[in-house]
Amino acid sequence: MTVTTPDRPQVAPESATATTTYREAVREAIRAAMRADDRVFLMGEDVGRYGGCYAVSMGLLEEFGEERIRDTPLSESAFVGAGIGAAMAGMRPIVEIMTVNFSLLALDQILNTAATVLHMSGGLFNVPLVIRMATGGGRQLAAQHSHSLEGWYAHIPGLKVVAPGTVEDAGGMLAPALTDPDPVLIFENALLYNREGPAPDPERPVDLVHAAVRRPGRDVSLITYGGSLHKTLEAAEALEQSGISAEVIDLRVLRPLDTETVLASVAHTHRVVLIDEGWKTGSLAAEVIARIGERAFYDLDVPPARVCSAEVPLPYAKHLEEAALPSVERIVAAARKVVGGG
Amino acid sequence: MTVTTPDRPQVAPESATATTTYREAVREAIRAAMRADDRVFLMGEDVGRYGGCYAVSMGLLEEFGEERIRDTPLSESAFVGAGIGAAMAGMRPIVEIMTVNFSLLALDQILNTAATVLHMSGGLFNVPLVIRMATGGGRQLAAQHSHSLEGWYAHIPGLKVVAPGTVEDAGGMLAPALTDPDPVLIFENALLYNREGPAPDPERPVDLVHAAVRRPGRDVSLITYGGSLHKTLEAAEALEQSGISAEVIDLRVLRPLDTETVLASVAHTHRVVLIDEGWKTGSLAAEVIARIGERAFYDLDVPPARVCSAEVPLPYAKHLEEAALPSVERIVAAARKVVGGG
Amino acid sequence: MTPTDGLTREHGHELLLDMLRIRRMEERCAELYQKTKIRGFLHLYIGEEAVAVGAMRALTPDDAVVATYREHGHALIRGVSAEKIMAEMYGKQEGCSRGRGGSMHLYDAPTRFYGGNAIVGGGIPLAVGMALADKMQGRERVSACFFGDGAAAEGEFHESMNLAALWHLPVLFCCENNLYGMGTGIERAQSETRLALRAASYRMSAWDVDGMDVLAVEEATRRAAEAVRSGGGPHFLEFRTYRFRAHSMFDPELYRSKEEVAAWKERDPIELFRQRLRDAELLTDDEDAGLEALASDEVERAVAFAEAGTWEPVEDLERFVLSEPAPQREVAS
Amino acid sequence: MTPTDGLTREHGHELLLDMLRIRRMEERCAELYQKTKIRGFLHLYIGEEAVAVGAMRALTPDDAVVATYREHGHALIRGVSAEKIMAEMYGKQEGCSRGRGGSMHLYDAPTRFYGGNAIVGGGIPLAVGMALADKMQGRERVSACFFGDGAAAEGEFHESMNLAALWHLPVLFCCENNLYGMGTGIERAQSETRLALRAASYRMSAWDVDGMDVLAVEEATRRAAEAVRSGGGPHFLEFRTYRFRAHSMFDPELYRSKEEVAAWKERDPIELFRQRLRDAELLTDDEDAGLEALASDEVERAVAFAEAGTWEPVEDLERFVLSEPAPQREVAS
Ligand SMILES: Cc1ncc(C[n+]2csc(CCOP(=O)(O)OP(=O)(O)O)c2C)c(N)n1
Ligand SMILES: Cc1ncc(C[n+]2csc(CCOP(=O)(O)OP(=O)(O)O)c2C)c(N)n1
Ligand SMILES: [Mg+2]
Ligand SMILES: [Mg+2]
Repeated sequence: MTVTTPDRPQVAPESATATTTYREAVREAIRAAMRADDRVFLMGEDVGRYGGCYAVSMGLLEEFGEERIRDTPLSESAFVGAGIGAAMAGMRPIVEIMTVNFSLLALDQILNTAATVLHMSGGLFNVPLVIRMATGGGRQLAAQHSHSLEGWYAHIPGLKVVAPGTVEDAGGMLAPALTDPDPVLIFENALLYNREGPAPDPERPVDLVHAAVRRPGRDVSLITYGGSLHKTLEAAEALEQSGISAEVIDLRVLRPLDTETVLASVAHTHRVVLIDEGWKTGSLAAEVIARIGERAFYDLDVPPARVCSAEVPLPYAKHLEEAALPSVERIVAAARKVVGGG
Repeated sequence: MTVTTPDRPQVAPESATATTTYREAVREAIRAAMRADDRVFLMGEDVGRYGGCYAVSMGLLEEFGEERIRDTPLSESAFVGAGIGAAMAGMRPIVEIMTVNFSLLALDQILNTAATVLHMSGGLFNVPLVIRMATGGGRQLAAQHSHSLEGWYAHIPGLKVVAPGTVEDAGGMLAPALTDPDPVLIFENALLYNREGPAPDPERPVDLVHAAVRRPGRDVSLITYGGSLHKTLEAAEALEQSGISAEVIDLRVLRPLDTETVLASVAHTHRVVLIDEGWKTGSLAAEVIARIGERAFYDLDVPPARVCSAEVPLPYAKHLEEAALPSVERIVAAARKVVGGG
Repeated sequence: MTPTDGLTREHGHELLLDMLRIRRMEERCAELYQKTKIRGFLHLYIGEEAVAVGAMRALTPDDAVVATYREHGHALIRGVSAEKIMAEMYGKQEGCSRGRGGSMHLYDAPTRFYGGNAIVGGGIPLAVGMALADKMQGRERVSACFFGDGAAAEGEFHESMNLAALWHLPVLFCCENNLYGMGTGIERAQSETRLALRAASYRMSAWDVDGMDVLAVEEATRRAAEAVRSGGGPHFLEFRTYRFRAHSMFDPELYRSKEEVAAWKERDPIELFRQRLRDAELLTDDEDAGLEALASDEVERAVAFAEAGTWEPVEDLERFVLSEPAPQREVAS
Repeated sequence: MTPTDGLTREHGHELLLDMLRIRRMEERCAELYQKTKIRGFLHLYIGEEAVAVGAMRALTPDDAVVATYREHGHALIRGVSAEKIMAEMYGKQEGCSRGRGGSMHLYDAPTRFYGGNAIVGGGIPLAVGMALADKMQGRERVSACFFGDGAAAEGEFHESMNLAALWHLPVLFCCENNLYGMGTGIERAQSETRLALRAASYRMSAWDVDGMDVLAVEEATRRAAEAVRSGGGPHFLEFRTYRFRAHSMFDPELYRSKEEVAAWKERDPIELFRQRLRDAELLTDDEDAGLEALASDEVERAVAFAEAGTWEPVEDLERFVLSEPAPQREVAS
């Protein structure tokens, strides 16, 4: 898998780095950051003795101790707020929230403080905070553990929002997030933790600016991020079989959006399907369509299409949950329809 | 001002009812509901002795007493959650949250419980709860009191979201919200409280289904809601002067969206400007554009345009705040540009 | 230990049977999880059965129960059938939540069982609101709310405690202090670990109870529930108990020692109570075997029912997001 | 009343002057609000001056201060100039927050003044985090957090208290109990109205202080701050005080009686202290007039500065949403 941006050649040489898992890549990135900078620490529920609810931080307590791998009580608002305060006082906290649904308990701190302090203080105080959380469905965890709200968070000025979809990005995005002077939210789709892929390559650092063209193509642009990236790539493979060349764009950075990469793709495919695990109404997919409408209206030959989650709190039953989420079949069908003339 | 929907004739006769203020209309609607049904009560911070932070409930304590006009401690999550519980146990609570920014403290209860219980219980328990809150900027209250998040709330399945823009709707939407079996969020733009207009007419009850064509027009559809409605109507007047006939659609119900009314308008104007006090990225305006793109692509002659709030936590200084919010001038300019060919 | 004097044979058998019903059902759930019949998160209550069994007996059918994601036992003893519970965990439409909720979201209208809340602390304000409804309507009902020691750190706990105490609402707070919130021991989560003492700081009657002693639980809950019902305001019970199994099915239990677990297992509420019934000559071998058989039969019937259950049609996916024209609404009474 | 024995003339004058500085500045703010020079919400601190004045003296320049929307006094005494404060309220770019914050969001980097938080309770976790940073970096600093009685009902208060006590963090909680949260009296908001007692339930040292007695405030804060600084863990001070004016400029004050307000005004912290200085022969008429003149002059200079201030160019609207290439970041020390 190659990362390309408008700034760089379309196809980068496949690097020979080892493969690892998404989980491991995040863990190594945390480890490296903590070794490099003693202001960095990890704080959240069960990140220490338990090893993290998704085992991301397993083993870090042993290396860094209780002060820096800091288990918190069940107090989402206070420990996120404490992360903000610690960041303002010179630390570089990584705050882990177990699951995106629980982050709603801390949304006051995230929106009303982290995202606004720099502005309210006229530029005096920035908040160099990183918040990581698991997101997404597909594990039959039902309506209080499964949502995909990263696109929704991307509405909030003052935040940066990223959704690593590959192992490389999972590992590579933490370092730039930690050096970013502003709050960065990293959404890790929980279904990806076991996924294997090339490990992050220090020679190819990622930025928090550019979308990535994951697969070049001519006939249709499939634009996606996070948990839907691999489904989309699979769909692109399937389309290839039937002679449709799909370009796959991984947005990666949900705020600020890299509109240029999107527009460049649409300019040569003239057809677009958005794939987004968020609920359809008010999805990030809608925003991308709006931007294409505003800025590339005449490039588009047929109506844009969206493959999003059904507008239901996710159900437990497997067949219902599957039906609610974007699937390879639905992506293929949408792309075919769009290529067939919309 | 007339309310029309696709189901009804385009121009309803101007009724002869008295005028009143938006604030008064909400108050009278609460009063009427409380007289009619002893399960209805009002609960929130300072709704009682203080009379409501925007004086909406002034005088109600005297009529209904402390049990039913219930002052709460500063505990947004618990009193919203208690509203949910009371609704599930047979009451018809109206919960007031002072300002939309504070509602983030209760978002866990709103999204993870109110919006999901019906689904998680397989249809067993519905939540007939009404939550009212003030929203919007323009009063120099700065970044923790001024946002316009109603369009953002419209992302959440399981909720109904309404934004009365007229005095009639302010008064008329409470009754259907209270008889609705599901949670309804009513967003009252705080700048509207002093606005005068025709009082709600019992002969013309409003529903929580239809958008309203507030002004018919031929050349461009101006689609808006809530706090931007009157600016948009003013802009339409100004456009009229220069020979541009603008149709003004008031979405009114932000979830579920009345897409048909929007599409019907676009089908005859072929041009569209969205006016939305929310931040632009991920705005409800984006969703409307996406729906038009998906379903009325060939109706649109030129790129759609958006007039939204600048993507900043709202600043205090008047000139900056004004520059951040949609204005009549910006709406007029956008409409002219669209009519001029985009 | 509460003395068994005055305990009738029948009562003793019922308590033992109820604890066995939970234990056997959950042991079976664990197996079914391995067989991937049950999926998602599964939180077992094994070790804590005395709490749900003792506490539920003090409630009347009119009362409301709000529980957590570790609520199989509460649902079962409250009167939700094992069949419906098991079918729910299978994701079948015959389940008590139609298969939409799963293990963490059991619901039941006739028994006023309001979940199944998987946001830690999220159910507590609901119980406050139900109690408020009762108070406003002049109904003498109790709203009982179960939650863990970990939940007591959440803001929603604090706000709810204050609200209930301030408004003198008929809420019974049942805190299941099993010493851990997931992998975090209470002494690493609470600055004051005596939760009853914390509760008392809201000017609420509060006391702690041996949660491994089903009779103690029953007696304490009865006392508290009666006080609540008769207008005594909210009460708080801290049940000291212990979870014998992992937090969920994915937990390697790195945070506690085998010795600690073994020591608590010595106080298995079922074994303790069984022994006391025997010591008091209230239980024979045959009776014991009979109770075990009843519990096992119920589980088998439940599994058979779940196996025979059907999948809700995919076309119905978008149902129950908003109410349907004639909603099944709980009747206010 | 704390005895004035041992109080030096200079110290006494400084305290009186500081209280006068707040009072006169805010009286002027109220006028300017009527003249629409100041807009938005304006919350006056009049009546509560002894708290900020006494408490700030116990802090060192290194310490951090987090306050609320009722923070003009805290900012001024902490060392933010009246000019910058006034310009901020005018919305001028010479204001301490460049005119972007207004009355509710005063900020200042050199004095470590972190707002200016207008979400009730929202600032409390920040102070906890700052204290955590200090503890982790081995710095002997105090993070002082001011908030009202109303805030104590918020979940964020509870979570923060627990966290600070559990982690033994150097936070000084300064609760300004003025008996009302907007129009809601404390007895209608808190089941336990003795907030120091509530705080103690987190196993945190806590005591209450006469917030109308500037010497008592200073002494208590000094004691508490020293304990915090020297590793004694978080401390909680409940300052009993009273707001003489309306909650904000829009408040008809229906919720309290004129008599109640009048009775409290008898305990005006400025008048009380002035009288005590006179009784102790530490203040002459001339000196008093001199202090008043100093306070008035400062206000006039501030108003002139604000009037002369300039508007930030509209083109800069979107600045300070994200940091600029070379951000003015607080240096960790
Ligand atoms: C708000 C929230 N935060 C975190 C979680 C993840 N989580 C599920 S159960 C649990 C432990 C809760 O501990 P406790 O309240 O003591 O209940 P127990 O599991 O011991 O019965 C955690 C952290 C959650 N479900 N909700
Ligand atoms: C979370 C939140 N809820 C409500 C408000 C509105 N509000 C502003 S000040 C205030 C009263 C706060 O009372 P208290 O904490 O006692 O402080 P005081 O104003 O008395 O100094 C309220 C309700 C708010 N700003 N934030
Ligand atoms: Mg526990
Ligand atoms: Mg107060």
